[in-house]
Amino acid sequence: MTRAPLSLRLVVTIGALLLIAPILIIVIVSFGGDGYLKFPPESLSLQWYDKFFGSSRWWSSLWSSTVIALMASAISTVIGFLGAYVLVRSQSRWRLWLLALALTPMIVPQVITAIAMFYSASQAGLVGSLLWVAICHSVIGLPIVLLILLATLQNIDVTLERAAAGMGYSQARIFATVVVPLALPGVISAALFSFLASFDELIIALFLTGVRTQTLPVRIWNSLLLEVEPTIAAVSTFLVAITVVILMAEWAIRRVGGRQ
Amino acid sequence: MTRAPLSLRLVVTIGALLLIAPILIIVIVSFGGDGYLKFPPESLSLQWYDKFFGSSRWWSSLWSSTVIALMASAISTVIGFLGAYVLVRSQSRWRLWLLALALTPMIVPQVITAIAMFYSASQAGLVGSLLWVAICHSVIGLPIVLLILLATLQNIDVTLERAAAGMGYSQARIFATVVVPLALPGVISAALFSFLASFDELIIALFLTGVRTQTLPVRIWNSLLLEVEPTIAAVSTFLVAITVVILMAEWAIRRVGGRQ
Amino acid sequence: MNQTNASGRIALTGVGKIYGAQKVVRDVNVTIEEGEFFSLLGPSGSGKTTTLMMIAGFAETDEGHIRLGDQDISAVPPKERGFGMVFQNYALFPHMSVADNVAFPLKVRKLSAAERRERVQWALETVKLTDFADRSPKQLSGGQQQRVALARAIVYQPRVILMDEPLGALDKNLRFHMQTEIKDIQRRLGMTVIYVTHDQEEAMNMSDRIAIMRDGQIAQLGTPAEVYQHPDSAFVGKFLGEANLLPVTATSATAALRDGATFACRDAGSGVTSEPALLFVRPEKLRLAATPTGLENDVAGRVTRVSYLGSVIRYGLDVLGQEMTADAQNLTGTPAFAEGDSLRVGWAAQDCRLLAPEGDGA
Amino acid sequence: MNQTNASGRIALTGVGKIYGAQKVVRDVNVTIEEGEFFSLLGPSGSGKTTTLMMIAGFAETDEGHIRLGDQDISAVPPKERGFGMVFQNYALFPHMSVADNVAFPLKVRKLSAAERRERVQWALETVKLTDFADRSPKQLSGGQQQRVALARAIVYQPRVILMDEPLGALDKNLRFHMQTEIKDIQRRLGMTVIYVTHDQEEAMNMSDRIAIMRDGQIAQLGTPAEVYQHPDSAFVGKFLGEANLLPVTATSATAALRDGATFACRDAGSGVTSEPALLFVRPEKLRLAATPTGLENDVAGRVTRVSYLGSVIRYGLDVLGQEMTADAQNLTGTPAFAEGDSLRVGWAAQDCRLLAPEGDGA
Repeated sequence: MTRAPLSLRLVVTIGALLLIAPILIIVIVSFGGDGYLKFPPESLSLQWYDKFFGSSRWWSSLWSSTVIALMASAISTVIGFLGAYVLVRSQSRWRLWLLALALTPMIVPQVITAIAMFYSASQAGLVGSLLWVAICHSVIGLPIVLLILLATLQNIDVTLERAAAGMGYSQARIFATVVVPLALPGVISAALFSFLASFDELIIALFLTGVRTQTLPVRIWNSLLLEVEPTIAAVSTFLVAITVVILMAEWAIRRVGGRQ
Repeated sequence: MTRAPLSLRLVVTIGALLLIAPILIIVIVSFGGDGYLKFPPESLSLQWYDKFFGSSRWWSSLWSSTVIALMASAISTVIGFLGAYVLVRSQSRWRLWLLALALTPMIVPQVITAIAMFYSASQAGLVGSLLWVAICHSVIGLPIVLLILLATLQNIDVTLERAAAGMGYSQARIFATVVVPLALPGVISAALFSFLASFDELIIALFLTGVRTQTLPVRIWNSLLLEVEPTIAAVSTFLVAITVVILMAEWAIRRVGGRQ
Repeated sequence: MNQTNASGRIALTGVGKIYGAQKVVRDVNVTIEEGEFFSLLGPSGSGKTTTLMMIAGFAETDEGHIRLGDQDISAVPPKERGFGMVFQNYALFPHMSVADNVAFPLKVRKLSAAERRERVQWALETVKLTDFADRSPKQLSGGQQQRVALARAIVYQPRVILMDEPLGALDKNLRFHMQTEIKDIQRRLGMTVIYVTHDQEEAMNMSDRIAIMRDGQIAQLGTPAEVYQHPDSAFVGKFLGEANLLPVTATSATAALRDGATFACRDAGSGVTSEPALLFVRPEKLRLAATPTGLENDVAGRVTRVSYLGSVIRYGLDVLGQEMTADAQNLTGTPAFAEGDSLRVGWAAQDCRLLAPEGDGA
Repeated sequence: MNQTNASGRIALTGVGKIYGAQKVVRDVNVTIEEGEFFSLLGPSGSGKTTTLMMIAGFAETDEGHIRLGDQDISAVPPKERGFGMVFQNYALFPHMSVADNVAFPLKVRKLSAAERRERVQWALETVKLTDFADRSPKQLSGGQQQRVALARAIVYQPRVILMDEPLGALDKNLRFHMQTEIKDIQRRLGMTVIYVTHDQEEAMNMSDRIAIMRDGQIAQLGTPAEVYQHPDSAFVGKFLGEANLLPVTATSATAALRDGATFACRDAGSGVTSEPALLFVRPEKLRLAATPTGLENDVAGRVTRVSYLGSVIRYGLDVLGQEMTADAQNLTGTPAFAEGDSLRVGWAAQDCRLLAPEGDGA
């Protein structure tokens, strides 16, 4: 009973491998030595990475992506932390509505969110502003931040705060000495995930970034329309690598935090 | 201590309202009586909905979206159920790797997944096939299906299965009489969420659908590039409405299931 | 060392708590004297924890007043009440060492570093945990964690310590040991302790007085011996331990009959006169013998069951068609009776009381 | 009605279980007779549940053999062993009514619909739940749910029922009542019951024999009175209840001395001779008196603490510089002694034993 049948386990393993096969193909193709996208490649080289790292256009996109993602992550983590704290400690009925509201960006189709944000931005002349892209991305990141921090704060026993209050601590000091230190691993996770959510986002960035502020996913997209060359495979692999590194960092921090 | 300070609660409420403001604007604009996108509208009418429902192009997109989403939902729910069962009941260490693998579509940037899928599809001549879009969408839906069903199956006490085995039931009969009936609310949730994930998906559909198989989000996108007319607001509102209806159905089923 | 509060006397007058349309605590009146060990005992939902939370200030006092000495503290926030508090789940800060946990309450108080160290040292000595000062709370056993919580509660020497089922998470053997320790510390420091528990043995072992709560009200208030031996109601009688409650017809406050047998009991002061009543007597007060026992109450019975419980042999009896229970200490030569034996069951008049039948309130 | 299995005798020979590098159960040898109520008692991690899971077939038997009657069932899957099983969390199917839960095991057996109905009716009558047949398990109290689980286990009349802490989730008062009911049903149906618990009182109350487990091995095996009154080791003595373990110097298997006082005890058969040893005696066997008690063992002592526990008054004593505990029944006129009183402490030779000091294994 404690073991699933072998046949089932085999099916699941093969299924899981098929899932990542397309991604693996892109990664392999990016190391190809041929002049065009070819799988399997006939020779291996780093030529497309050279092209990627040698191009100032790609570098400026990487820069835009990073700046936007850092701002978006900071905004959604701070707002998400306060929101999650209120939601966890509040007893009233409206907390569920508030939560539903905050999760809407996860639920509404992204095209529509993008159109809505573009429409609002064009009315206010904000198209092309890095800060505005970051704000919109922070909305996209908010649901995941909220979910992570809700789970984190729910695990912080309210009696710890009561104990501190009973000993003479003010609400602000309790926040600084008890709540924030205990929530730290969750806060870091939330910051990393919201960074990724922004860093990898395409549709909203496509609508909102100007020519000079194109993010990496946007430039990949635009390149695809113009020239189907293996540099895109190299950039894609780079993007996947960054994602994997950040996720592994998150996992490592969580493990260390869990051990403490 | 049990209540968050008023100031905090106010900030959070205002923030949440701002979050959905853009969506509300689109919904309001879609009912406008003017000849172009205008907020606030000077008069109200259903003219753009008339245009939407009167157009065979929009209808055929709705049809494509629905067919693809139904297939994708079926595929990911069945595979996700088996996978979640194996993951929940298995004790071994590779289950974590398997889970990480199955969650990759949630983690890898969607542009890149889309490129990878498009590349694989074009090699095999599958571009434009509804079934292939559905399969790719089922990959996108799998992580959410897995997460829902893992939670569901984790709540089904293994001693229930042991009890049945002790009474002389075979594994297959235990599955049919105990596991599936108890997991039903979760299965329905998973099916609805994976339906939505496919129904609302843009990027992969953009790459993989042919002219005749355009889904609703793809047609919204293409229309945006050609003509900026308020019909898009009406279609967007329709898409949001469907999403809300499905989520409310899911919520209702969960409540009934919880009461049983 | 100087004390935080001037007084350790707490008075509750007409205290009540309302959640929605429901009064979860009603009209609680009690004065807890300085240096008293006072327990609130009751089943879950009886309002004992809510009452403690109102005293602590974590729940608002919706009705009545709570006074500390001469000061009305009903509206004073928790951080200004200056009470020590020990929680069931210990509420230790997992990101601090044992010593930092104990020093935590001192950090908001104006003390020199030397005095702070000295106090932490004293508190850890008091709970016998000096060697564990640098450990993380997670490395300690449940009993040790509870001692850290106790040290943290006494370190700033509050006159009053509130304890919310502090031993609820410990296992049986350790529990008795910790009860003894807490009681010893309380006596030595002369603190007022208000203690919430649902464990009747724990309450009786530690307390000077016990308030037994039911449905948000105090059902009975008294010393352990008073409430155990002389309950005012069938509820209190049953809640504090095994109880025989024999349905009888009372002919006065001290006399009753059933099936021709007559019984004499101590006056319960419960006003029972010539009504259907319950004759209350504890199982360990029953004397079993082959021949008449010579006690004021003596009836024929039959053994229906003999249960070997270790330190006690419990006899199930059929007395006048009713089930009764008698507990005999497991001495050499017990069990003296076997299933099916006919015997005499006797008890002294001062060990039984007539109580109102259940459902008649109280 | 016909029985499922031919025999209800279960024999374990050399049974062991290995997890990774650790033997969690080692060399368990015991034969449980048909119709016996047999308990596996021990602290958590002692291997009692693992042993039960091997008997049930949910865990593989890594070493040794398990036999049902003459048949080796070590490798037989659970569904073919035909045992009834009752779990701590009841394991009722929440999507079925009470009657459907009870009928569930019958659906894989070839029975007519009428016979099936009759059996369900019989099982529900046996546990006194006939009126609840159409309810959902969730609508029932914990005790009622446990009765449904019991009905479901007996409905196909297995010769053997395995129970894994079935009363662990119930509160104290209900527990004794359910023990009595389960014991009655077991006797009436003549079933073999193998019962896992960590509650010593529960095991003693219900069992014909008890195996006390420690670190994956059987520490002692015997009737409740044997293991409670004559433990082979300090571990068993302490696990089964309050125990006095006075460090003494043994001069033979039945004689010892400490500080000039001599003690006479029953032979423990534990091979203790002239070594440091522990004198074991239960608190309720101590007789306290102002004058010498006249028992084989009689020493001077002083009362250090009087604890009022309700049915029992527990005295903390200082005897020859050691702490001892004496339990007296709370009879009229107790407590007879107060803190600080000097008195004589006596006990009969047959109530004490000399045991090996702890740490010497077993």
